[in-house]
Amino acid sequence: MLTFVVRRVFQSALVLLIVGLVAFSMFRFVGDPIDNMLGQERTDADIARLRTELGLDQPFPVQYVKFLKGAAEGNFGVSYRQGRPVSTILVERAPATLELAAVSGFFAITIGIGLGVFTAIRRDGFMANMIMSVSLIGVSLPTFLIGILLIYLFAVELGWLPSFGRGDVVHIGWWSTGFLTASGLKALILPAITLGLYQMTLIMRLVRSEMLEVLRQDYIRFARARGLKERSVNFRHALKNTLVPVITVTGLQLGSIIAFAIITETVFQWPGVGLLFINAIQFVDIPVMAAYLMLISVMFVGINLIVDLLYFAIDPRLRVDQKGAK
Amino acid sequence: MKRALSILAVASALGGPVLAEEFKWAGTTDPQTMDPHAVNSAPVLGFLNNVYEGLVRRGKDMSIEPALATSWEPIGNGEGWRFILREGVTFHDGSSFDAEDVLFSYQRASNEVSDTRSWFSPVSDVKVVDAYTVDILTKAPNPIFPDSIANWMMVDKGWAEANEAALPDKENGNYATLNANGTGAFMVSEREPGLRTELVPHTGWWGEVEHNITRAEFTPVQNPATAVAALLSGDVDMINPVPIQDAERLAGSGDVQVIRGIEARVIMLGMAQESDVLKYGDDEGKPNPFKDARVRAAVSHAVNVPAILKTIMRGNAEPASQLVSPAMRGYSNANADRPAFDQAKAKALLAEAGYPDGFSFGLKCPNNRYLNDEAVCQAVTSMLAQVGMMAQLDAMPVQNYWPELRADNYDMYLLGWSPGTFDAEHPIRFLASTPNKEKKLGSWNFAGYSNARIDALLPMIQSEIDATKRQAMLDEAAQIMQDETAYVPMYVQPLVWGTGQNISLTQRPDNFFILRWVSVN
Amino acid sequence: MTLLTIEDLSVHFPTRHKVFVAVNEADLTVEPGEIHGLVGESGAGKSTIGAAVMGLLDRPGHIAGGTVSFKGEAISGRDAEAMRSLRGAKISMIFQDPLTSLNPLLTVGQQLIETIQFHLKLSEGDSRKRAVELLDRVGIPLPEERIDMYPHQFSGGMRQRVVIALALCSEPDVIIADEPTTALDVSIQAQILELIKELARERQTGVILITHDMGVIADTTDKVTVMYQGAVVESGATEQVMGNPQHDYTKSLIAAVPRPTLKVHRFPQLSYGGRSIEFHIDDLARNWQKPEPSKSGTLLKVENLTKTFLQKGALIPSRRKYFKAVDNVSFDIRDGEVFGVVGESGSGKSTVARMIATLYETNGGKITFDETEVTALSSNRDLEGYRRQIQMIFQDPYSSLNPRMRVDEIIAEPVKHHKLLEGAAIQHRVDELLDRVGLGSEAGRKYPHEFSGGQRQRISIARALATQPRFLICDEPTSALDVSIQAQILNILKDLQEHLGLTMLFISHDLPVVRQMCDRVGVMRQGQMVEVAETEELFANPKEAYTRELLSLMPKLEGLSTEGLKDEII
Amino acid sequence: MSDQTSQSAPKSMFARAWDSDFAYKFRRTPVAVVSALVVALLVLSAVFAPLIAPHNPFDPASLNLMNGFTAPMAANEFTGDVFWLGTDDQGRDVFSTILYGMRISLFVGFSAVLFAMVLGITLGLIAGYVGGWIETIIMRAADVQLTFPAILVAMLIFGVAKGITPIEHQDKMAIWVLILAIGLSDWVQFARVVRGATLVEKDKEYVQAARMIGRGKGIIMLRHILPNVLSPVLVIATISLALAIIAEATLSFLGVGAPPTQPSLGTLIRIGQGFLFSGEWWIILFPSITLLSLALSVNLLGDWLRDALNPRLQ
Repeated sequence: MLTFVVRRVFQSALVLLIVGLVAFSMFRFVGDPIDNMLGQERTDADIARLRTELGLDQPFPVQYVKFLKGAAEGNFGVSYRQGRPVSTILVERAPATLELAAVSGFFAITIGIGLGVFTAIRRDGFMANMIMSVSLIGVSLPTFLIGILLIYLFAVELGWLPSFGRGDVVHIGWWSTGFLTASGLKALILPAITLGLYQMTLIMRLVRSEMLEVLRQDYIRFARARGLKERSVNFRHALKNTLVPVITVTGLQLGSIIAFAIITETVFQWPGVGLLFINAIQFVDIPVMAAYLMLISVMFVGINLIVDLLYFAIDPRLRVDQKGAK
Repeated sequence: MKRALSILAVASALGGPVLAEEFKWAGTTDPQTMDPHAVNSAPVLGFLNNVYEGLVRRGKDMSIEPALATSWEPIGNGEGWRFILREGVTFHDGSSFDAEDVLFSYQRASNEVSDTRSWFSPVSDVKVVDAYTVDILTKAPNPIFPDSIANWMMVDKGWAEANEAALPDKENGNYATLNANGTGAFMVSEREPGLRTELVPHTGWWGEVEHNITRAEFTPVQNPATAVAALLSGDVDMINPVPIQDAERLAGSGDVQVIRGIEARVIMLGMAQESDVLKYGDDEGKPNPFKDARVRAAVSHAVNVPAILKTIMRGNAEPASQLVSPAMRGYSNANADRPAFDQAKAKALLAEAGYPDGFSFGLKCPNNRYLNDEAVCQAVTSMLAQVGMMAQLDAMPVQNYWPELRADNYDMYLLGWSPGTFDAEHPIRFLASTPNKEKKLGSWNFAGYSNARIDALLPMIQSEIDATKRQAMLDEAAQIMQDETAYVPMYVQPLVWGTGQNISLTQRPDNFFILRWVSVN
Repeated sequence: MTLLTIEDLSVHFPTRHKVFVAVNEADLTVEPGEIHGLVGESGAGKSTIGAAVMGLLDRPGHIAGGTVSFKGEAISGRDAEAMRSLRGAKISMIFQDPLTSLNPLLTVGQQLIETIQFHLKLSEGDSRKRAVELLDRVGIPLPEERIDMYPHQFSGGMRQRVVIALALCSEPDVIIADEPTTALDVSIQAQILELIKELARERQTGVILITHDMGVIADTTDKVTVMYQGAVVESGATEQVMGNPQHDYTKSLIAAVPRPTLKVHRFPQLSYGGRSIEFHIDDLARNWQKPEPSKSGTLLKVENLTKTFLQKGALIPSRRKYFKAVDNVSFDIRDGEVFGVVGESGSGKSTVARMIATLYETNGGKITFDETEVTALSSNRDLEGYRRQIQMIFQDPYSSLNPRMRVDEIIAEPVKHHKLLEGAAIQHRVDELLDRVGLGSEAGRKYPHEFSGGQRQRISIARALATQPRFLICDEPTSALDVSIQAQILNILKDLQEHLGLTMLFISHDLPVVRQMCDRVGVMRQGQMVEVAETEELFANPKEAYTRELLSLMPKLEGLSTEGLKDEII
Repeated sequence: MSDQTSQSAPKSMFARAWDSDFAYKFRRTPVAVVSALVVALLVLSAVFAPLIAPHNPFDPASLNLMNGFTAPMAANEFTGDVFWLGTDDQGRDVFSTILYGMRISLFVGFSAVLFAMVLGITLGLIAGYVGGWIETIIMRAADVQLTFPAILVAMLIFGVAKGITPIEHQDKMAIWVLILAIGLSDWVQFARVVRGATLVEKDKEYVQAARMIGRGKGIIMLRHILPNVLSPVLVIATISLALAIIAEATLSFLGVGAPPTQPSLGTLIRIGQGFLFSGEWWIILFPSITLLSLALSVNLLGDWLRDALNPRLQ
């Protein structure tokens, strides 16, 4: 198992390196940061001077190696836009995104699994079919439109929830949390739903189909044949087996929640890393973009690793070596 | 602290004496720095106008009025200007303001690494006469110099040096990037770059307080629909801008008021006049028709500006006939009419120029720079198509747009220009002069428009002190550009702000939001 | 007192076109301590009866008529809650496949304790004690350690014992065992059946043993009920029914069972229900181009054949673990003979066949075919000539035909690949082959799923004959088939050898079948060839201990009627 | 499965298809029938847009800006023209724009899915069948691909394409870049499913039979394995189509979608969301309803397919 973790980490590092290379090579095409950094009365000499200062005149591999060296030391450079170390900015922004992702992930997983189990057990029931059909609306409209509609309904028309932002936050060390204030919690509701809806639908449908698959396995029939209660059969026996394949997909979904947050954060002006990234694109803030992509990759790789380890925890077939009576 | 304030706010809502007036506003762009000399851009300078002050400032009508200088006068025969400084002014940190700070601010703002350097290109020297008198000497007589330094803000020498911010540092940032110490009516109490900036009144401010704000918070909101929703739901008290299409309905809704004005920015079409061939469209590689003034004139007749104003701008904008708006100094009243919308004439002109069947070309356009820029370009595309000029429209985000223009990748393009000096000379210098790197002329003249008479007029305009003679030259320049259709000015961009019903404020044409004119009722 | 009484039970599955009658007015009773066999071919409705009694019918199946009573009390038609109180508590069930009957994520103990607690309302500790006792009773060594293990840590036979322990948790009065030994090796099968017999006797439990295997019925059951197409055709004491069947179906079914003690020339065709087929292998012989017999008389020579599989991968070669599937195996196959290889699962017999078929690469040893050293040929082109002369018939008729290809395409594929014929001649060959194996040429325009298992196996044979090979590898060609279908296929294979002079390698785990089919037999165990001998010699005089053990486990089937066989006995 | 079933004479293709259990199940599921009808209606009206639409919104010369913002079924105050579903800010007939926009959306959707499918199936087949280090490389590449969430991939590709295409072709490339970007972010799931199915199929005896004949790897993969792994691919493809159409809309929101002169449904919604508060509800409502019906129907169809093609759920 240790070998496994080591190998995984090694592979992950490779993945990160490639991600970095790919990402970095692409930035050259996103736009030119110079125009955003100089006012309208700039001269060509100013442009040339700034280019040299930023190292943009150097060949791409040199820039990449420089970036990697810095990144290895946790130094992602200085934001072109804000003139501050990117790492500081990321640390400042990450809590907002992580809290949003956590809440919507929680929402997606709990409701998704709950509804998935429900629709699987009541496979042909009216309610189950309704839920299945209605849930598809969540994946049939673009996220940004859902967000805007929610704002329109709950913030503008009904006035129940704030239309944007994170509300009041409380700082605990470097971490800023919106969990501890009423306005912070209220502000979380709409973005979390917007962000989680899509993942919830996917998880729900996955749980349903896996559960249906499991429910027709022999060991479920055998459990029924032993007269065990439906609830025990459905939850103790079926659900746990359902979760094994669900975990992978859910892990991947959680990763994409953080990426999808870009859109939600833009619509709700949520002060997280996604919004930061969109702004960075707008202003061609290359160091921020690079660091963001690395951050996303690290999270993704981390989640993948956790998912793999979860497998070990949940599935004894992977845990034990060739011991026992074979 | 925030908690305490919100408790206060609750107390006031409960009917106690109105002590705390919180004001929240939203704009599209966060000021990227708090350093007044690092970046010469409207969001930064507009915001910092509330925190820092210059020797002079602009009033509600854009006129120059005394600020940190109480008076100024020309020295000799146009050798420079003498400024008498206001006494008893203190910075936010309590230190006092004097001539040394002016000299320091000059050195800081005119340094090579400062983005504001170009303002001081006419300046030859700055001399401290005494603690409250400063002489600014110019290389040539410069009648509009005081007008050109309204955004030159005073920084405390002691503070800057103590915090190792004697020079702005745009690339790596320094103390002044995040902190501010001005003399203005408000001080920055909290700053989270890109997220929110909180201001509180400067109790030791020298001026007469017109506002009743106890705390103000600025939040950048990019998505226009979100901003409108925030205004409607009362989450913010003011937004800038209101999407033009929403203005009318918001004004009619009763919950909010819409404040409309005309900005200094003129939106125009530029056409490649240097390139020998067309670069885009089906006629790519063929001779460039835009070199012919008749074709350019045909464009100006083919664009139905009234229709654009009526629909896309919803009656909020004014047509433009020249590169500056009527509110600017040096506006040419003699050339106030723009070419009429006349498709027949446009076709005739095209035929005359040898293009009876029109031609195909490429139109580049930003899609997030000016109000409804993309929609305007689309409308222009269809209007030109109706007279046979088939434009292939390529709209892109502004970060990709400028590099394209710099690389001359266009046949026609959309440009907005707001003269930083609020004077008609400014666009001539940047847009109409033959490009010249050494003299730093025509740096935004992507089109490559070139006219010897205009080039000759510019230095004369710059140094002419007599207002009438100067205006005559400006009129001549405007006339030439209109005759040759150097650009096709279309309209002056509108200013549309939205506020809650309980807010009163003053809107200035430069789109600067001046907090000290705001009151919450 | 009769434990379970089934009267006039009908189970219907409404489908699109008609109502499928899975069980038609069946009767059955089970007494305490009695093992009641329920036998029939696939689709006879025997498993459906078990599911109906348990209330586990798959939708849309339902009990359409009749009653099921437990100790005189009707239990069919009760609501789900009432059924559950009986299920598990009074009636238990054992499923066919021990690999899938246990929840892989719970320990054996957790599953046992849960069931015991639920039914017997014991405390956690008592339940555990009882679980250990049960494991001990079903013959699991070291039950106290084993109880905390997961199902995957048990072997197949052990798992089936755990399944039985689980079925016993509630001390049921009736156990329904649905093909409990079908997935197991012969040696283990015997142990499990013995266990079931013991338990029935000891606890006076009534057992319904559902099986297709006549051997199991004859050796284990007290009473037997024979089913055909949903209906009970005959019922009575086992000896009575097996030794003196009254119904035609029972007679022909028993006649089709290969006997370990008798060798037959051909199996009698199952005459009941118009299911006999006409095939004419002899007609094929007319156009068959018989090759020159090999000079030495030996067609295929296998010398020191070895195959290892990677069991556990690792970066460092020395830490990798390998498993020797075939270990230094040698044998010859003479021209025109049928050579059998027998062994239990995992003995390596199929691996040998696949190496000869060039499906696996060898890790050592030589295969020589008619003087050509096959193992020395490396490129596909060099192998073409060899491949044209060998063909294979696979075990599973459902997976051995590509479901997305038309039958004529399937049969024509080897002909086209080897460019043996062109144009209309290909279609002609295909039509002829289909005709000869009794399917008719129009079968070529259909897809495999439109055929039954036996028909598919005949399609496989047609494909194997398409290139007019000299050598045929049959890998358990009948083990997935019902006994009557098996008889058909074995008859065809016998014809192939007789009329076309084909040489065959016949892989099987079923000794009676091997005895019917093979001229010589090799016995394999754990990758090694234990013994090679003439078939009759081997059965009469086994030399090795392992061979003797295998033979002793073989059901003797002595009580079975030989009525329909008499003409064919050699 | 008795012998009798095989005795019936072969029927015509259509009759067999109509008579198949699959078609029967379909006819018996109202949701599936309605969804299929909606999809068919929308696809047909998109394909025949030039014949159905009253205007050609992609022809700039035909537009009259003064027709802008005309409400549905109301006469324009300047021109007196009436439009069924009103007009947008450019004076384009919303109904026509939706039809033409749907063409683009469907084209992008179908092409992107096709691209993802071809790429995913090819790599999945090779990974599953050939195995070894080739498989390792492909599946690692899939991991890296997954690390980049779809919208990021699309945004980056958009940037790169802008950078590397010759300037004179840039205006035409947006659609192709969308296809490439969406396709590239979507191939992994095809590859994973196909690889999984291939691993199962390659051990089946019919594949061994083909190998015994001496069939080459390519033929076995294409002729034998591919047809047998297509069912799950079909399900994924259907759902991917809906996803691709939505993804196109999302990218459009981020400013990297179809150009506004040739708007897709997504671009229309992006443009329309600017008029949400201004009272011109029809500019966003009708394209949104169209997109919703399209995506919802395709999803419902995919859902039904998933259950119908899963032999174990019958």
